[in-house]
Formats: sequence, structure tokens, C-alpha cells
Amino acid sequence: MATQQPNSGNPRVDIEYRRKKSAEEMKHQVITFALMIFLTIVAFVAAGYEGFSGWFIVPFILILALVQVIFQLYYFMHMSHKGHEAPAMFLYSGAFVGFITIIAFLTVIWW
Amino acid sequence: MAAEQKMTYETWPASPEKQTLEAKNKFLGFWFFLGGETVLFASLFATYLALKDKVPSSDMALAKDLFEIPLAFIMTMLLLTSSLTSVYAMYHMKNFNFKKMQLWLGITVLLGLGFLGLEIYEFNHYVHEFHHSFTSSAFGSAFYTLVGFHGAHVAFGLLWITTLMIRNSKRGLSLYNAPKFYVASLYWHFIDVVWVFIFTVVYLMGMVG
Amino acid sequence: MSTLAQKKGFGAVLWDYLTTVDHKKIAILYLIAGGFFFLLGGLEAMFIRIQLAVPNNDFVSAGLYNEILTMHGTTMIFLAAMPLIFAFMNAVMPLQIGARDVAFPFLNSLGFWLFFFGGVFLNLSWFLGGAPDAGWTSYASLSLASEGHGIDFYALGLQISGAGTLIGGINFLVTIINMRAPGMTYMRMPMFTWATFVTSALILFAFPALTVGLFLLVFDRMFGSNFFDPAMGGNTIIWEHFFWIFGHPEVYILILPAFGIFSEIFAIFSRKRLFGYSSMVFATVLIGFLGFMVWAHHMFTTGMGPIANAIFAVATMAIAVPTGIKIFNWLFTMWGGSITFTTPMLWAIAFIPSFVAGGVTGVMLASAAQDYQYHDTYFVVAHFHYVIVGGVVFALFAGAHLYWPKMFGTMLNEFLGKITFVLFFIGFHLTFFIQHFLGLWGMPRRIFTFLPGQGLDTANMVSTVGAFFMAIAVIILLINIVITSVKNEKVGNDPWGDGRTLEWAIPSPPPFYNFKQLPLVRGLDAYWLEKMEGKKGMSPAEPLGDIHMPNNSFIPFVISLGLFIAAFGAMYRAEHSWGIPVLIFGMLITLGSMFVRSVKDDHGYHIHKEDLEDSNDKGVKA
Amino acid sequence: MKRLAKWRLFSLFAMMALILSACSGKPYLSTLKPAGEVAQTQFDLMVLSTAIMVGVIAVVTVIFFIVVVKFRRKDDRIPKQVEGSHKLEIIWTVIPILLLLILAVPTVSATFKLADVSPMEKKNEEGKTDALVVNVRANLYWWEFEYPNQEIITGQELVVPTDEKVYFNLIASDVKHSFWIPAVGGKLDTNTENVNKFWLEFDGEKAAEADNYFYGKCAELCGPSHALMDFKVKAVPRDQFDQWATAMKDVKEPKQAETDLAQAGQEVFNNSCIGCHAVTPANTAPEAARLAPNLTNFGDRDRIAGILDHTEEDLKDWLRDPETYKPGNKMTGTYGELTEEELDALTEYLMGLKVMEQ
Repeated sequence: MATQQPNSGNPRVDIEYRRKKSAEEMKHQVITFALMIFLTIVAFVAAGYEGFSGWFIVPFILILALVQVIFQLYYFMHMSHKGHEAPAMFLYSGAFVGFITIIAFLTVIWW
Repeated sequence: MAAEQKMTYETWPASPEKQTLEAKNKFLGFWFFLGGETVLFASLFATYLALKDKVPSSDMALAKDLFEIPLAFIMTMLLLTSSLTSVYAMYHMKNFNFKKMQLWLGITVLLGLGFLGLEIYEFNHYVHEFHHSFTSSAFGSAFYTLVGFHGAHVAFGLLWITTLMIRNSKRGLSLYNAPKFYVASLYWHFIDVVWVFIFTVVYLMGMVG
Repeated sequence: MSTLAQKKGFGAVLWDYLTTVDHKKIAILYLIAGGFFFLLGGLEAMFIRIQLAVPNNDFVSAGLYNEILTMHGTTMIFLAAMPLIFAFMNAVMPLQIGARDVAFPFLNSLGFWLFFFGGVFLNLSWFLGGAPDAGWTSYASLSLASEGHGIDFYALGLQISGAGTLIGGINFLVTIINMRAPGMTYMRMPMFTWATFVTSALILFAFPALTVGLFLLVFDRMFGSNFFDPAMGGNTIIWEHFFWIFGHPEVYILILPAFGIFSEIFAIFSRKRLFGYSSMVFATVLIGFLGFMVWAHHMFTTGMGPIANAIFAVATMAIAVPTGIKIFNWLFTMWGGSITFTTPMLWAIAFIPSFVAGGVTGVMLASAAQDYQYHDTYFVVAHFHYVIVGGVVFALFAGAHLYWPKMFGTMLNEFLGKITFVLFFIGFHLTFFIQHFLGLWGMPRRIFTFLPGQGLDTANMVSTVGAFFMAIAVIILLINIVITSVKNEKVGNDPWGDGRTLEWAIPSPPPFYNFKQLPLVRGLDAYWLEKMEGKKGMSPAEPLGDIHMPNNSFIPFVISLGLFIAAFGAMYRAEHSWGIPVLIFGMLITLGSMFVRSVKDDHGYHIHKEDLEDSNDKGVKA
Repeated sequence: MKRLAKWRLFSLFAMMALILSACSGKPYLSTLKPAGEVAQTQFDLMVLSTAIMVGVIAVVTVIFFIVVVKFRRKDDRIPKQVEGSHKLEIIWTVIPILLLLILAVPTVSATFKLADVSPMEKKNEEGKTDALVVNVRANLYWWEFEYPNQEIITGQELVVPTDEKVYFNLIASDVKHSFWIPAVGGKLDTNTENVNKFWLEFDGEKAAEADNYFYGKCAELCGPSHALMDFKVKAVPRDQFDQWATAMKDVKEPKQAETDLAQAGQEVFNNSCIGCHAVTPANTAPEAARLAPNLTNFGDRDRIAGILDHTEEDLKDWLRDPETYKPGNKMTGTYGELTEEELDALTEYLMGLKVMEQ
């Protein structure tokens, strides 16, 4: 099956290898999580701090949100893994359609 | 590979969620569903942004009067953490450790319940303190529809995960139910993705004004 | 498997169809239900034309006329055209890619029953206090002002059937990506399969906008929210945007499969491969992509301002380019070919001038400044009937004749088919060509009558006469269907003789497992390639083995029925005490049956190798 | 064969001429008889795009007929399986793009030109505009026209000066409608939540051809009587317009009926009608209180309720049972049953409501 890992012939070794890999991945995910928490705190602080103007804060926290979502998609939802080409294409298409909708609602079509 | 087959630690494959054709179909179909959900939530966001602060009289509460940092922050933390715990659950699923998977799923459900409880408290608070309700203004309608749709997704996700946990509690992992757990966790992450935008666009941008 | 070949009683057949998850049977269900709604929508169209035959006519009253026009549009788009397209997608697409079924047979059935119950719900409005009367677009200020439950029927009915369509779309996408036979690469897929793929993607991304719009409408009408109430800060234009963000892709959802059907027909009956296949694929994808960026051209007169109007005008014009590519590719498919004028081919040939006429008026409409004159007049009515009748309905007729033998194992009568074609073709142009001028002479659309002395009398009469031609043509088609079904002369695998794609390589109708062994695909027009090498069928890609099949299920019917019941409860909640209990009861049925589905394992069953070998001699009847 | 071709050509031209003359509609209604700058701009665009499109259709038709005639199946041979042709494909991609550009440029420029309402934003010292502005308010099946500069209101019949730009503010008071005078220019919706603005220009010569009356229509489905939500546009030279405006403005108090019958009618009117219908043109009452068309100059108008002939018989029919003539209108059932005597009196009174000397 295409999704299976390379086989060394010895199931025990394979499993050890896989365990190590997934433990490593889990470590990455914990780091990702820490980063996400950090970004969230930054966003909340930026929004709560009186000193910045809205022109700075709004784009800033939107970018933070975008970074967080990319973390979610690629690490938690494994979009970085193989076999996610079609999901990625369709998710981005959906995001694109949604983006156009929102942009249009915010700009050209209003009076 | 037949889905019903009893698996062992040794025979458990690396990607248990994608071993059968049915599982692959389910995996792909669910991602496409999330693509559609993206448009659905984008439409709700667009509605909210168009109707934000649109109230019939000037003495009604606006976004900057309503939202408070601490509550939104705690809700965000609960949901973000639940995302991590469901990652842990999937980690243990891949390692064929059913008990630990169930444990982490259980924690996920508890965190989700906490989030939902806070949301109910929050809505109640707005209605009673600020007279900001679903029917009081276009702003209210748009706010409760957007956040409420997300809340309904959380509630459905909790039901779903709980059902899966109970249904499979005696059976352990198999290639038949592994994709079900996996897809449910994808759904849970997606809920979190939506929430990231909600707390940014609704709460934080609302407070900034 | 002798049990499968047994004759069944009516009850058993009915139960079989209620529970079926076989894509070919679901296709037949879609065909019957869609066909029924098509006749209903056609009847409504006839009422419209009779009412407008002479000025100041009182054949129907003003209020009833608005209900008829609303239901005509809604029925034709959502309950006739889309389901009929789904019928052909279900019947043909899995065969074209060499699959044994769709990816989610259960969801396929669920999709159908949701559509069906949604459609029935919508049409029950006729008997329960009046149909919706705000046009198929149901613009918010009018739809909020509309009294009675008509608009509630509209919103809830479309919500239910829309969910079915969305499920169907996802199903086809996964089927095409995951279930293609060995060797069937993307660039070897038949054009109709490509059209199904792009259409399904459009459904996936367009329907959520409608879902949201309908939710807002339901909330405003039934639950006291204020999205569209300007006095409370609301804004009716939001509805217009969501409706058209959905509505514009929707017209491509209708037309792309029509293009797909015609692409197959041109190739088959010219005995030539499709000219410029890869540019056809590219054009299809591009049309789908652009379809999401042009919605506001339906709203040029809403007052969005010159910047938005100019942007959307230019974006809209761009769509003419890929469409033009397609027209020329079809012409050059026939060029140098060996054309035979069968009924499907007649429809396809007639489609080109008809659709080009609709296309060029589309470009005129895209030009914002002149659209201020055309908008909401009979010019627009003429335009979209030229593309939807001249494109989609022609394709449905063509597809019905082309695929009838594949779906039912018998051919429709060619002579009657040609009579249908001639009458319909004449009637169509008679009805709609003159309507361009009616619009230019100042006749707004959706008017229940017009006054004498405005120069509109003769042309309206001509238009009505044309409508009768179309009605007679449809009646002849029905007679044709009855006659051929009674005669039931069985045909072989490839009844047209020039079949090119995989569906023509297997019996008509195909056995319920489609392919005994999955075929090996060696290029575009896989079956044609084998035929040209003198082979009788496809070479198998796998040894004969057990075939895994899904079990039938009654649950999709019950889930849909639950929503149907719940919708009544939601609607009558305010004025009847039984509303809330019925709403809860309905939701419990739906959620309960979903719960049953998720906790009860359903692994399907296997057809054993020995039975397949056995059936070799007898021929399995599905 | 050659004679046949000639005969065909001749009959083609004859047909064309016939079609062109028959096919442009009525001068007071048709978009194909443009009576003003806006309609003319739009008509020119129509001609341009039609010309381009006819060119495209001609190419398609030629190929189409060659294909259908030449490549019929004659024998059982298998034609060559052609994959495609890059050269051809590039040609039919690039040429349409060029054609569309030819159309896109004037489209965009016209779109901006037709949306230019800057003169109506410029206010002079009095807070009024130099340009003529009309506030249009669309209601379920009737139209109100307010002239903010002149401070007068009228209904159902729009009076405008010819040969100058007239600016419009458009809004709806109940559901969405759309304001359209086909012969003079394209439509613009009257929304419920915002004021839409545009301008029109009424050509004097063309107005004369149309007997000074253009037909206006509602172009957005708005309920049962959407089809009957017509209005008339009286386009007159500037001096006549000024006369009219002055005459209107002079009506400070409701005009007193002169004959006995009319006085009886006025009494009926004051008892049953005045709650909704004003007979003074001042625009002091708030919009919400203006529930029905202003009748100050009813006797001068060309139509009753926008659709019926302006005769006493039709007026009585209308007053007797408005529901028959405009289903779903807001007047039905608001004033009880009128006796024949009351009807006679009311008709006499209403027909006497004139501001212009005859």
C-alpha cells in the first residue's frame, strides 16, 4: 500500500523506527502548541494595550491569526504530510472563495 | 486489508486511518467537507463584518462595550489546549495504545465542555447586562449567528467524539474505527481554526474598535 | 447468483428502490423525480405564457401569477435541471472511470432523499396556504414582506434539498479522485467526468453561501433576527450578495455538465476524438474558477457604484473566452469527421447556434452600462432561457436519448425522438427569440400582465404559440418513453456502435457490480482504442476475485423524512402549539437514525468469485 | 443558381428593413428609440456590442454550415483522430480577447460617466443645488416625486425639463423597487436602506415625438401589482417646467371647489381621503406620513393610478373598487363604500384639482 513506510523486513525494527519518528513528531507538535499559545498571548496583549493605534493592531493580529492557522493546518492536521495534495487544493480553494467574499463585502460593493 | 481484522501492536500500520479504500474515501471526503465549511464560515464572517455595530439606537452596546479580554482569553486557551490533547490522542492511536487515546479524548471532551459552558455564560451575560440579544439589533443577530454556529459545531463535535468513545470502548482499535477517530480529530482542529479567526476578528478587533 | 435474477413483486421493487445504494438505481430515481418536477415546472411555464398571451388577461390572478413564476424558476433550477444532471452523473460517471460504485454509496442515497423531500416540501406549499411569491431570487425586502408561509416553504425546502446536493458534490469529487480504474489518469478522463468533477467543486464552494443566506432568511422570518431589517441596522443587499455568490456558480453547475454531455456526443457521432481535449479541460476549470468572481453582475442596478460595476463587468466578459474556446473545439471535432445525425447528435448540433446566441447576449449583459437597460427585462429572460434551455435542457434531452440504452437496456425510438427535437427546436426559438425585443421595447420581467397600446401584444402572442410547440414536443417524448418501455427491445453493450468511453464496454444496463474485473485503461477514449485494435472489450487490470459491495439501507430515507417533519414543526411553531414538539420529533428521527448509522457497523458483503464465473453464462440482471 | 442567390439577397435586405422599422418599438417606451443622452450612450453600446457579436456569429455560422454539409457520414471509414491544433487554439483565444477589449473600454468609460452625480453634491448658499434634483420615493404601487429645490411634491407623474441633466435620489419606503424610464435611460434600483443616485437627460425633440409623455416602470418584482406600478414622465421645455413649478408652489392651501357638486366632493374627500392623500404640494410632512400619492395637480395628469385612462368613468371605476385594477394595493378598504352620488361628487372635485391654466 502506498501509504506504508519503507519495510526493512523486520517488523520489530520497523515499529521501533516508527515509534521514534512519531515521538519526534509529537515533540514538534508540542513546540507548535507552545508557539501558538505565545502568538495568542501576543495578540491579546496587542489588542489590550492602549498605546497602539487600530491601524497597526488590526493587521498585526490578523497576521498572527494566519500564522496560527497555518500551524494548525500543517502540524495538527498533518497537511505537511504526503497524500494531502487534494485536501490542500480544496481547502485553499474554499479559503480563496471565502476571502473574495469577505474582501468584496469590505470594499467595493458597499456605499 | 480487511477492516474488521483484529490487529496487534505488530501488525498495526503507520497510517491506520488510510488503510482501506473506505478509509481513504472518508479521509478525502471529510477534507472536502471542511473546504465547504470554510466558505460557510467565511460567509458568516462577511455578514458579521457588514453588520458589526449596526444598531437601531445610539444607546445600545457596541462591540467595544461588550467584549472583555479575560473571558475571551480563557475560552481561547481551553480550545487551543483541547486541540493539543486531541493531537495526543491521535499520537496514541498511531501507537496502538487504545487506553491512552481514550484518556486524551476524554480530556479533549472536558476542555470542550468547559469552553461551551463559558460561551453559554458569556451569551447570558450579554443578554442580561447589555440587552444585546439575537433580536435586539442586526449586530446582535450577526454576532450570535457567527459565534453560535461555531458553538453548535463544538457541541456537535463533543457528541460525536463521545459517541465514538462509548461505541468503541469495548472493542479497541481496528482499521475500521481508526479513520473515524482520525476524522473526528480533524473536525476538532477545524473548529479551533475557526475559533482563531473568531477571537481575532470578533473579540480582539471588536475591542480595538 | 440466481436469487438476483428472480422476478420481484411490486412491493419488493419499491423497497429495493427505497433502500438502494446502487448508483445506477439512484440515477433512475433522480431521473424519475427530476423528470416529474420538470413536467411540473413546464406546466407552470405554460400558465405563464397563457396568461401573457394577450394584454390584460385574467387567466390567473396577480398573486397567483407571482407564485407560479417563483415556483417555475425554483423548480426548474433546483428540482428539475440539477437532479436530471445528477441522474446522468450517477448513471454514467462511475462507469466512465471504471469504478464499481461511487465513493459513498450510502451518502449517495442520502443526497437523493434529501433532495426529494426538500422538493416535495417546497411543492406542498401549493396546498398549504400558498406557494412562495418573491421570485426564485427571493430578494430580502419582498421575501420578508411576503405574507403566509410561502417563503418559509422556499427557505426550508431549499435548505434540505441543498444539503442533499452538497453531499452529492462531495461524493462525486472523492469518487473521481480515489476510484479511477488502473491507467485512468486525470488527462485520460472523459470530458463528462471532467465536467462532473468541476461541477462538484463548484457545488462544494457555492452551496455554503446559499446555506448561509437561507439561514439568515429563516432566522429573520421565523426567529426574530434583523439581518435584513434596515430599521434595526440590517441590510437587504446582503441577501442579494449571498444569493448571487451562490447563484452565479449555480448556472455553471448547470451548464458545465451540459458541455460534458455534448462533448461526448460530438466525439461519438463524428467518430473523432474530441478536438483540443486538454484545452477543453483547461477551459472547463477556468470557467469554474471565474464563476466565483463575477456574481455582482446580477446586481449592476443595485447601486454598488461605478468601480464595483466596472470590475465585475470586465471579469464577466473574461468568461466569454474559455466558452468560445469550447465552441470552436466542438466545431473542429466535427470537422473532418464522419457525422451521423442521430437524435442526440441533432440536439448537440442545434445546441451550438442556440447557445452562441445566448452567449453573445451574455456578453452584452456583462457590459454594465448597457445592462442598466437590459436588467430585469424580457431581454434577460430571453438570455437565460437561451443558455439554460438552449444549453442545459438540450443537453438533458440529448443525454436522455444517448444514455437511455445504458440506463434501461433499450433504445428510445429515433423517429419519435427526431419529431420531439424538431418541434422543441422550433418552439424554443419562437418563444424566446422575440423576447429579446420585448425587453428592448420596454417590457419588464415578472409582470403578471401588460397593458394594450404599448406595442407588446403581437410579440407576446408569438411567444405563447412557441411555448405550445415545446409542450407538444415534451408530450411526444413521454409517449416515446412509454412505447419503448413497453416494447423493451434489449440492446447490447454499445448500441450506438461508435461508443468511445468505458461505459460502452459493459452490458446495457450494467450488472450491479459494473465491472467484473476492473478494466485497464491505456489512453483517452479507452474503449475506442481497444476497438480500433480489433478487440471486443477491455483487457482486465486484475484477476477475477471477490467483489466487495455495500448493503442497502433504509436509513437515508428516514434521515431525510425526519428533516422533512422537523421543517413543518419549525414553520408552524409560532401559530400552533404542536409546532415545537413536531420540530423536536423530526430532529430526533434524523439524529436518531444518524446515531444508529454510526454505531451499527455496516461492512457490506462480498460477491464470491464462483458466483461471478457462474453469471458469465447467464448474464446478471441488475 | 445565381438568380436564386440574388433573390435571396434582395429578400434578405427587404426583411432587414422591415424588421428594423417594426422592431424598434414605441417612441415613449422603447430603449431602441433613445430619447436622451443616457439612453443614447447605452444604445450606442448596444450597437457596438451587437456588431461585434454578429461578427462572431457569422464566423461560427460559416464553420457550422461547412461542417454539417461537408462531413456527413458517407461510408464506414474511420476519420483521422486529430488531437488538436495549437495554432487554431491560440487564434480563437486571442481574437475573442481583443474583441472583448474593444467592448470593455467604452463599457468602463460609460459606466463611470453614467454614475457621475457630482453636480448634485454641490450646494449653493441657500443649501440648494444649481442642478435640478428629484427625490424619488417608490412605494407599493405608486411613486412620489419630490423637488427639494422647489420644495414641492407630486406623485405618479414626473414633470421634468428637457435638454438638461436631471439628478435623482432614489429610495423605497417598503420593499425594493426599481426606477426605469426605458426610452430615456437605464434603470436604478430603489433600495430600502440607502439612497441611490443617478442622472437622466430628456431630449426635447424626441419628447415631442412621444407627445411629451414617456412611460416609466417599476423593474423589480415588488408584489402582486408589480406589473401595474407605472408612472408617466411629462418632459417639457424649461420655461414650461418653471411655470408648472411656480403654479404648484402657489398652492398654499387646498384648492377650494367651485361648483356645488365639487364642494360636496371635497367634503367626501376631507372625510375619507385626506388622511393619506395631500392636496397641497409642500414637502413639510415627514415621509412616513405621506401614505399615498399627492393629488395637488391630479386634474392635470395623464393617467389614473398610473395605468387607467384619465376619464371620469375610469376614475369612478377605480374609486369603486381599486382592488380589481391594482391587486394588493394599500388603498383598498381604507375608506368604506362610496355611494354613486358621493362618487360623482368626488370625481368632479378631483378632476378639478389643476394647477395649470388650460
